[in-house]
This record gives sequence, C-alpha cells and structure tokens, in this order.
Amino acid sequence: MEHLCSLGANNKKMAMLRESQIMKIHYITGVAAIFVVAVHIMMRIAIMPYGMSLEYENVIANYQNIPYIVLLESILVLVSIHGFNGLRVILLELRQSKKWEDGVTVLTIAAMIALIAYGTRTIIIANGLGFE
Amino acid sequence: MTEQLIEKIETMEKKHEKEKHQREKEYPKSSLTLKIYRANRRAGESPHYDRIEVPVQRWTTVLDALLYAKAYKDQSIGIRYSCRMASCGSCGMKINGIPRLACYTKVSELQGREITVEPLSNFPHIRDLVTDFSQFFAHHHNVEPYIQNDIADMQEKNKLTEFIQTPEDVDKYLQFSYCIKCGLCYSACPTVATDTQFAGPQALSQAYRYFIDNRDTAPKERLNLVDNRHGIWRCHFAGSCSAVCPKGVDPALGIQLLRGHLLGYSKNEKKVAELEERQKRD
Amino acid sequence: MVSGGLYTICACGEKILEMEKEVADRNNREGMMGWLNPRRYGWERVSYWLQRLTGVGLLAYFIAHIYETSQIAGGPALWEAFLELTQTTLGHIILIVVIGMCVYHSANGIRLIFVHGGKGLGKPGRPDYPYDAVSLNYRQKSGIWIALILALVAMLYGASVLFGGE
Amino acid sequence: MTTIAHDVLIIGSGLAGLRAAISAAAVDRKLTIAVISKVQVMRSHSVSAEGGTAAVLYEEEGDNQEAHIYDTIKGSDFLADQDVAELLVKSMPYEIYQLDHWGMPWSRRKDGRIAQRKFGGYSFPRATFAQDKVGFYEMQTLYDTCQKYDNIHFYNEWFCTSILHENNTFQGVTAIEMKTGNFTIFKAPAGIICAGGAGRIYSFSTYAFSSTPDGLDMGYRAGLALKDMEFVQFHPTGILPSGILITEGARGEGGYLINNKGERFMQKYAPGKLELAPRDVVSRSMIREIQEGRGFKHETGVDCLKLDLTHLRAERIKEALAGIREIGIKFSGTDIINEPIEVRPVCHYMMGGIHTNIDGATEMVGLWAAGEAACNNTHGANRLGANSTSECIVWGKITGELAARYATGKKVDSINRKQVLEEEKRIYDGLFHGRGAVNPYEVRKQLTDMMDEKAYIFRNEQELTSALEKVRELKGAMWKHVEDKAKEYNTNFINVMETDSMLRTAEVLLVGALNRRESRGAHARTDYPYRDDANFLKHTLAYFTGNGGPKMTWYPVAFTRYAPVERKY
Ligand SMILES: Cc1cc2nc3c(=O)[nH]c(=O)nc-3n(C[C@H](O)[C@H](O)[C@H](O)COP(=O)(O)OP(=O)(O)OC[C@H]3O[C@@H](n4cnc5c(N)ncnc54)[C@H](O)[C@@H]3O)c2cc1C
Ligand code: HEM
Ligand code: SF4
Ligand code: F3S
Ligand code: FES
Repeated sequence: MEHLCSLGANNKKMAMLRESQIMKIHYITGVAAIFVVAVHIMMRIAIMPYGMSLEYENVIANYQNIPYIVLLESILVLVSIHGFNGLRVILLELRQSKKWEDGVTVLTIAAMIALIAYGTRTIIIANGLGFE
Repeated sequence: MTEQLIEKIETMEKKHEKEKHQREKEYPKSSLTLKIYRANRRAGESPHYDRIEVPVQRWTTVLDALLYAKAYKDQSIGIRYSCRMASCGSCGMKINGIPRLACYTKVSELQGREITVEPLSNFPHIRDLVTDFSQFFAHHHNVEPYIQNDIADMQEKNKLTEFIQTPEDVDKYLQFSYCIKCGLCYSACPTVATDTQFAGPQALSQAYRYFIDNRDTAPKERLNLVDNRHGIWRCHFAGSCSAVCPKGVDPALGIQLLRGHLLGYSKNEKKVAELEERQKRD
Repeated sequence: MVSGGLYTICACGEKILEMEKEVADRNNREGMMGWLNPRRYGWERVSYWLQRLTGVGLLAYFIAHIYETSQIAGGPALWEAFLELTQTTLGHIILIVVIGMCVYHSANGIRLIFVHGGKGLGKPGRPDYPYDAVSLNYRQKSGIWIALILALVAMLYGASVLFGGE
Repeated sequence: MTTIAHDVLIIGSGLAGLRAAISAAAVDRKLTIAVISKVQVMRSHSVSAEGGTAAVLYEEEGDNQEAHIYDTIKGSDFLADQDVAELLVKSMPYEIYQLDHWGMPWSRRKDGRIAQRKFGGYSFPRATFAQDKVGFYEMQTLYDTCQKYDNIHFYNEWFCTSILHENNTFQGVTAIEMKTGNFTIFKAPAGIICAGGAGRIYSFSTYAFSSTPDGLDMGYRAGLALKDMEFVQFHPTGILPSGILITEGARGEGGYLINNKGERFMQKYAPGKLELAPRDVVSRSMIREIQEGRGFKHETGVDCLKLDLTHLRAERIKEALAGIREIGIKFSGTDIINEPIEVRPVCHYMMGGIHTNIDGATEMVGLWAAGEAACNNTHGANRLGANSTSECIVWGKITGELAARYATGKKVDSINRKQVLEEEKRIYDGLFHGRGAVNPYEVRKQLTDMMDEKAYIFRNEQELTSALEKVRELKGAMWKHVEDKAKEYNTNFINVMETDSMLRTAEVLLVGALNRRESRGAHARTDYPYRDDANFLKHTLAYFTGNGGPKMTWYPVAFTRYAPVERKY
C-alpha cells in the first residue's frame, strides 16, 4: 500500500540510523556512563581527600596511569554521545523544518566530535607532560 | 517502597474522592459565572474573555451551562458538541486550565464560582472554543489503524465465520479501543506542545491497539511506521495524556508497551487468530 | 479539491503531504510553556521536565568541565590559577547542584529506561469507572520521589565534602 | 462559488454512511466517494448506540433465521414489509463476521466465539454485543477501515442544505463548510442520504444534540415522500434529567423494572416476556403504572420508575455494562451496583423516514437512502432493539454498492442553477439576514417541550390537534433570524436552519399521527385503542407542498408468508 504520509517520508530521510538504534545507543551510553562516572568520582574522593586530588602533581600522576586514561576517554565518549544526542532530541522537538532538523543533526554531531577531540587532546598532552 | 505508605496514600485519595461526591450531593441550586475565551482570528477578532452568568443545578454539566449561555445570553458563542454523553469526543476544551470534556464535567465537581473555558491548546484555533482537528486525524490515519490481514475483506462466498479470540485476547487491546478521539491527550502532551509532527499519544496508542490485536498480521510494518524522528521516540513518558484521558484509554501505557517491542524488551508472542470452520449458510 | 482543514485530509491522506510544509502551523501550540505545568498534570510531568533540565545542565557542566581540565595542558601555573577560580564558594555551590542533577538524572534515567519499554507499568485491562490510568501508578511516583531523595542526599554529602574539608 | 465533483455523495457519516462509503469504495478504486457530515465524521450520533446488533449466528445452538424474521415482523405490529425483514435477517450474519474481520472488539464467549445476549422482543439471545458500546465500536471499526481507501474523502463539518435535481434525477447537493462559512455545490451522479434520525424534535430524548431532521427535511423539500413518521419509539429506560439511555441490554442481562410498591410490574402486562417485551409494550406499561400512581417522583418533579440491577453480580456489571454504570454515576449520581436507577420512557428512534424500496432507492433517480433517515419498512410500527444498527449496516452496504455501480461511467454535466439560487435565497435572505424578535432557541424549546407533552406515548385527537396548531403558530412566529453575523463556524446559523427543519418535520409527524386513527406498535391512541387492520394496515406517505401542510397518501405493505395476528407477549 503506497501512502504518501509524513511518517513514511521521514523514514526515507533517515539514511544512517533508525531512530530506535539511536535511542538504544542513548540508553546504553547512559547506563555505561553511570559506572564510569562513579569510578571517576570515587577516585576523586576515595583515594585521598578531595582537595588534595586536585593538586597538579596528583592530577598529572593520574594521567600516567593507562587504565585511568582509558576510563577518562570512555567517559568522554559515552557522555558526549549521550549528552549531545539528548540535546538533539530536545532541539528536534522545538522546531520542525528540513533546514532546522538537518542543521540540528549536523551541529550536534559536529559538536560531539569536537568535544571528544578537545578532551582527547588534553589527555594526550597531560600524558605527555609526565614524561618530561 | 513500603506497601503501607502506598496504601495510606491510596486510602487518602479515596477519601478525598468520596468527599467530592458528597459535596456534589449537597450542591445548591444557584448560578455561576462562565469565563469564556472568545476569538475569531480569520475575521480579525482578537482574543478576549466574556463573563456570562448562568443558572446551574446539581447535575448541570459545563456543556449544559455553555449551551444555556448560547441560547439565552450570547448566541454567537462558537462551540462544538454532539452526543452530550461522553461518547463522541466533540466537546473537548480546557476547563479551568485542564483539558476535559465539557459534557463530562459537572459544574459541581469544580471549585469556585467562576469557570474558565478555553479552546484546547495544541490544535489550531478556529473560533471561540472550536479548534481544527485535521492534523490530529491525519496522525491517526498515518499509523494505518485497520486490521491488515489477507482475509480482512471477506468474500461473500467464503464460509461465514469469525476469528477465534478468547476474552483474554480481547482484553489485550480493548482498553485502547475505548478511545473517542477527543484530543484531550494531544492537548495535554508536552511534546505535542512543541513538536508539530509528533504523532501524539492518541495515534501511537492506536498503533499499539492494532499491533497487539491477534487478527492483525503486520506487526513488523507497524513498528517501522512509528520508528522515526517524530514517531514513538518523542514520547518521554510525561504521562499527562493518561492523566487527562476521559475514557481510561491510558495512551501512555500503550505507547510504552509498543516501545517495549521496539526495544526488544517484549516479544510479540501473539498467535494469529484462527478462523473457525463452520457450516456455510444460505 | 479541499476539505475542512489546514492539513487537508481524506481517508486516503492524499494531501497529508501538506503536513510537511517547511514551516508547520504553530497556531495555538503551547510551545515550551507546555513543558511546565506540573501543577496540572502530576509527577510524571515533573519528571519529564526535570530530566530535560538536568540533562541539559549536565551537558553544559560537562563541556565546562572538559574546558576546565584542559587547563592542565598549560602547565602548573595555569592549572593553579584556574583552580583558584573554581574553588570558590560559588564554584562549590555549582558543583553541589551538579551532583544533585547527576544523581537525579541517573536514578530517574534508570527508571525511564525500564518504563520506556513498558516495564513496571502494569497490564492493560478493562478499565473500570472511575478510570485511573494504570501507568500512572505508585511505583512510578515512588521512583520519582526516590530519585529526588537520592539527589538530595548526594547533595548533602557533596556539601559536607566540599565545605567540611576547609 | 466553488463546485466540488465526486462520483458518489454520502450525506451523513453514521453507521449507514460509513458502511456505504466502504462498500462504494470497494466497487471501484477509481470512483471517488465523498462523505459529507455536519459533525466530524466519527462523531455521528451512532456512537451512542449501546446494546447490540441483532443477527442469527448460532443456528447449531437453536437459533434460526425464520425466528428472527418473525420476531421482527411481530415486533413491527405487522406493518413491516416482510420481504425487507427477510433481507435484513439473511444479510446480517455476514455483516457481523465482516465487522469481526475488520477489527470489531465483539465481546467473546469463553470458547473465543462472538457472544450474544437477550434483547426485548426476541425469542433467542440474538443481540451481538461489544460490552455496552456497540455503536461506538462499530463506528470506530468502520471509520478505521475507511482509512484503507484512498478514494474515500471525508468532509468534516459541512452542513448540507438541499438536494439538487432535475427531471427527477439527482445531481448533487448544496452545503456550507462550517469552518469558513462558504456555500458550496457538490455534484455527483449518485447520492445516498444517511443523515440519521430526527429525535431532537423531542426534548426528553436519547439522541445526540446533532440528531435534527435536516437530512429528512432536505429530501422532503426535494419532493421525496416521508413515510410512517408518526411512529416514534419511546425507549423504556432513559435517565433523568438528561434522557441519556440505559441500554435494553441492562434488562437483557437480567435487570428488573420496579414501581413504588417494589413490584416487578411487567408481570401484569407481559407475563411471557416481562421486562424483555418489545419497547412499545414496556413503555406503555410504565406510563400506566405512573398514571395509576405507582411511580416515583424524581427530584426535578418528573414521574419515573426504577430499574433495579442490584441483584446482578458486580463483576458482571463491570464486564458487560461498564458504560451504563459510568453513565449512571456521572449523569444521575447513582451507582447501579448499589442502587436502583430512576428511569422514564424517552424518545429514542424514528421508525419513519424517507420513503425507499427494498433496495434503499428513493423515488428520485440516482438517489438512495439508508439508515435511520430512510424508511425501507424494516421496522414497521415498532422497531425491535438491536435491529437498527443491523439495518444501518445492511442497507449501508446495499446502497453503497448500488450507487457506485450506477455512478460508474456517469457524469453530471450541468447543475440546476435555478435551484442553487433559490436555495441561497432561502437560507441567506430568509434565515441568515432575516429579522425578528423571537429567540429561535426559545422556539426550539417550545416545540420540543410541546412534543414531549402532546405527542408522547399515548396520543389523542384533541392533543394532537392542539399540537399541530402550536407548530403552525411557531412556524409563523418572527424567529427567523441569526444574531451571529460571522461567517466562520457559525453554529447559531446552523441551529436556526435545524430549527426550521424541525418545525416542518414535526408537522408531518403530527398530521400522520392524526390521520392514523388506530393504535399500532409505538403509535397508541387513547381514542382509538385497537389495531385496525381493515383500514390502516398501510404506510403513511407525506409529500411537501410548499407552505401549506403536507399532502398525505397511503402505501401498501408487502406480505410474504405471515398473516397479521394479535400481538401478545
Ligand atoms: C442512545 C441510543 C442507543 C441506541 N442503541 C441501539 C442499539 O443498541 N442497537 C441498535 O440496533 N440501535 C440502537 N440505536 C439506534 C441506532 O443507533 C441509530 O438508529 C443509528 O445509529 C442511526 O445511524 P445512521 O447511520 O442512520 O445515522 P446517524 O448515526 O444518526 O448519523 C447521521 C449523520 O448524518 C449527518 N447529518 C445529518 N444532517 C446532516 C446535514 N444536514 N448535512 C450533513 N450531514 C448531516 C450527521 O452529521 C451524522 O453524521 C440507539 C439509538 C440511541 C439514540
Ligand atoms: C553524566 C552525564 C549525562 C549527560 C550530560 C546527560 C544528558 C542528557 C540529556 C541532554 C538528555 C536529554 C533530555 C531529554 O531527552 O529529555 C538526557 C536524557 C536522558 N538521559 Fe542522560 N545524561 C547523562 C547521564 C545519564 C545517565 C547516567 C543516565 C542513566 C542511565 C541517563 C539516562 C537518560 C535518559 C533515560 C534520558 C531520557 C531520554 C528520553 O526521554 O528519551 N543519562 N540525558
Ligand atoms: S486517548 Fe483518551 S484523551 Fe486521547 S483522544 Fe483517545 S479518548 Fe481522548
Ligand atoms: S503526554 Fe506525551 S510524552 Fe508521552 S506519555 Fe503522553 S505522549
Ligand atoms: S458532546 Fe460528545 S463527548 Fe461531549
């Protein structure tokens, strides 16, 4: 049955991922984020007093620790994906036009990539700082 | 949570309900004021409120009051109504700020001596209390709300017989087919408030109604139909649809159950109903 | 041919394409004001709004946090200078709010992940008058309250760590 | 002025209209079908039907079609056309199953088959039901099924005002789009009037507020005959003060009617069937009880009796009569599980309508009528409960198909411009721009209250005559004006047009009632208390004559196998 309805038409536009796949990723990244963020915060307060953990040497020392780097990087990726997709959802609901929707999609993806790149840069540099 | 706490709250609410009933029994004959939203955009009339005094009794509904006002105070009030018994879905409007059916809301249930009536929000406004439902109906249309089955259209030559459906099979979808398309849920939903293409609670719960009916053989297609940018994922379980639904449809429930299938939490175990062999009649 | 309506409709939906008009008609939409109004609609509506608010808040904090931590690349002096900027009373208060948001958003998020799949909502049945929606049950309300309480507890704990240490 | 062309026009979107649309659309997907309705399509009055739809489904369990035919004819007090009743009964099982295939949530028995319950006047539990919202679910099923067809076009909220015709051939209709107020011409070679009943000419009535006789009146003004209009069914159980219906299903499930002595008084009047005697019998019995002082007084001061369901199990009520319970609590303040509910006979159905033959064809070429607006003589002088939705569906299907076949390959070349101008003059000059001091709503109220009083269950010469005088007086009063001058969604204008048609239809009804000097079925005359087969075993026809009263003639009843006998239950 050929129906020219907006739902069907929208389906055609969604070339990359189905909305259900996106939202599954949203949920999974959300749940995963809980664990990594929890570990991250624990390390801020459980190993040494909070104030101390923020001292330059301690922070740099952390960046020498490979498992910790992995942790930070995964927080970065998971939370960025989750957060920017969340933002995309809210913005998509705000206005509806092809221009706006395409813009929102491109911008949130771009912002996500930029943030991940920027955060990764910090990790690489901080890691490098320790070897000097 | 502790069961007791829940129970306590529930009994409290029941008591409150009972008191409301009592209050209503003692409702005096009197009059009150309707504060009616008036506007006719096309004719260039800008929005304002009219206050009209009407006599009321214990059983007077807001619709009765409005029709009285229309007949004897201001005949130009624009209002949509038909069945006056909460089964056609015409008379949805915001009464004291909440979407309700005018014919299903007794003035005695409302607090205060003044009742504010406004058109449903989220529907394009036409005039006074009347709004345009075409987009709402279009959303309903878009979820393909009919049984899809090769033998849905009976051939007259076929043996006359029904699909075998147990009462339990019926109960799975019956609640959702209570929907009278009054649009209250659509008016209450916060996503609909901003997303003009979101299918909305009514349409999505109807998608589930046909999805779970075991006479239907197109569950996959139905899931695909709602799985898109302005489809089922734009429901964030705000629950307001179910809070205002006058018929107990609980669209929020239908939507989440349908999404359970999309997420793979639930499997569609429904066995397609069979036709019972029967003697052909003349 | 026309029939009544903005988005002309036939049973066929022949003209429903009009719904795709670049600028859809927003006449009488509640807009962002519609996100609010818990007064009218109960706890689930509160949860809807808080989940958004905290989500966006967390994202904003997260971006700020990435920027903040990037200062480490500038060497010890810059890092200390920046720490001074953030380790103020205002900075601590913001951090406490973030903790609250994070806990609420996560706890409520877990609830939502179940609910969005129809878990914990009860079963459809034949509604009895007066109709109470089974989906708006006490399990959901309790879930929201628990998330709120957990957030409060976490904020208190955060306050004790941040302010208590001085 | 816009002209909209289609192949088939369906005026009215109740059960009959929607069923007709589907069957017409299925004939040929290239035909375009317009469904025009003065309410939004799925809001038609049919959604209010509660109790059931009659059909013979379980022949293996003892039912048979012969019995259904005879029950219908006997219920009609032998005024039904017997071939028509037979067609109804034979077509129904198919329709029930077809609805099932389209998704109708019929209530089921334990074994998964369609359930049926007892209904008044039947010899077998034959009312197929879906809880107590049968009409609603049927409407929903048909409306949703319409969504399958891309050649069905819905015109929501277009008010039809007149039929266009030339040389006794249908050409189209004129209509006003309520949203914009535009006057528009629809043209099509074929049309079906499915505009429903006229019950709002009574003020104590189960009907939706939209059930005014504008459809009937449209046909009447176009020269079609109105048939058997004097037969108005009064349903025994309407609640007070609104007149909302408590379905006969409540008695089918085992409810009792009691008087103020606590007696099940139906034992006196219909010992064989008790509460499940046909409606005319039960209603008359109730009025007798009231007249003899055994009624209750409702707090509004109206006399009534009580319907007792408290002896039924609460689960059964919640299962099969949930809607009624809701209505009772909401609109009458009574929970039927705990207390008997106050009821009174209430205007419920019009046996009469536009005169058609067994195929639903009217006297005009290219025009059919189906549903309550039509009178194809299924119900005679009294309809059995649950037979009306059946009739709507069966003749919806038949007329839809016939109209579509007829329309295939035809086109309307030109329409009768003169009629269009006349119609414009009638409604715009005569009503919209009219002048007068009398409030049209007051006229409506006086008319309906008067009908309640003088053309109720028991009638007599004197009251009917004074009623007729009153109608003519109201017709002449200075009320024809519309206060609201806006074009957009002008319900004031619509209401005035409705009132105009109500007055004309009420007149036909009263003249018919005066002429029928006998008591038959729902028409009970205290001055002629017996059935008179020698003089009145025939249908009444009324033709429009302009401003004078209707021209009345008679029309024969079709018999096949059943000779009239005395009707006893
Ligand atoms: C409360 C109640 C309960 C009932 N229960 C039962 C039952 O249990 N079983 C049973 O068999 N029967 C029952 N009946 C009777 C049955 O419901 C009706 O006879 C039947 O629904 C009539 O359907 P219809 O399609 O002819 O017209 P309706 O459903 O009345 O529809 C009329 C249509 O015509 C349209 N229309 C009218 N005038 C115009 C105009 N001028 N221009 C455009 N459109 C117009 C209206 O908008 C509407 O769409 C019940 C009736 C009532 C009142
Ligand atoms: C820590 C950083 C986090 C950020 C920056 C973040 C950000 C966001 C944003 C912006 C939204 C959009 C709000 C909306 O769609 O209504 C959102 C939604 C959501 N988040 Fe998070 N979130 C975070 C953590 C989490 C966690 C830990 C969970 C829990 C498992 C979670 C679960 C959810 C859920 C379920 C939604 C709702 C999606 C919906 O309603 O469709 N989030 N989040
Ligand atoms: S789901 Fe409820 S509120 Fe929404 S349209 Fe249907 S009946 Fe109305
Ligand atoms: S109110 Fe809206 S967000 Fe979902 S639960 Fe209901 S559709
Ligand atoms: S008038 Fe029909 S629902 Fe209110």
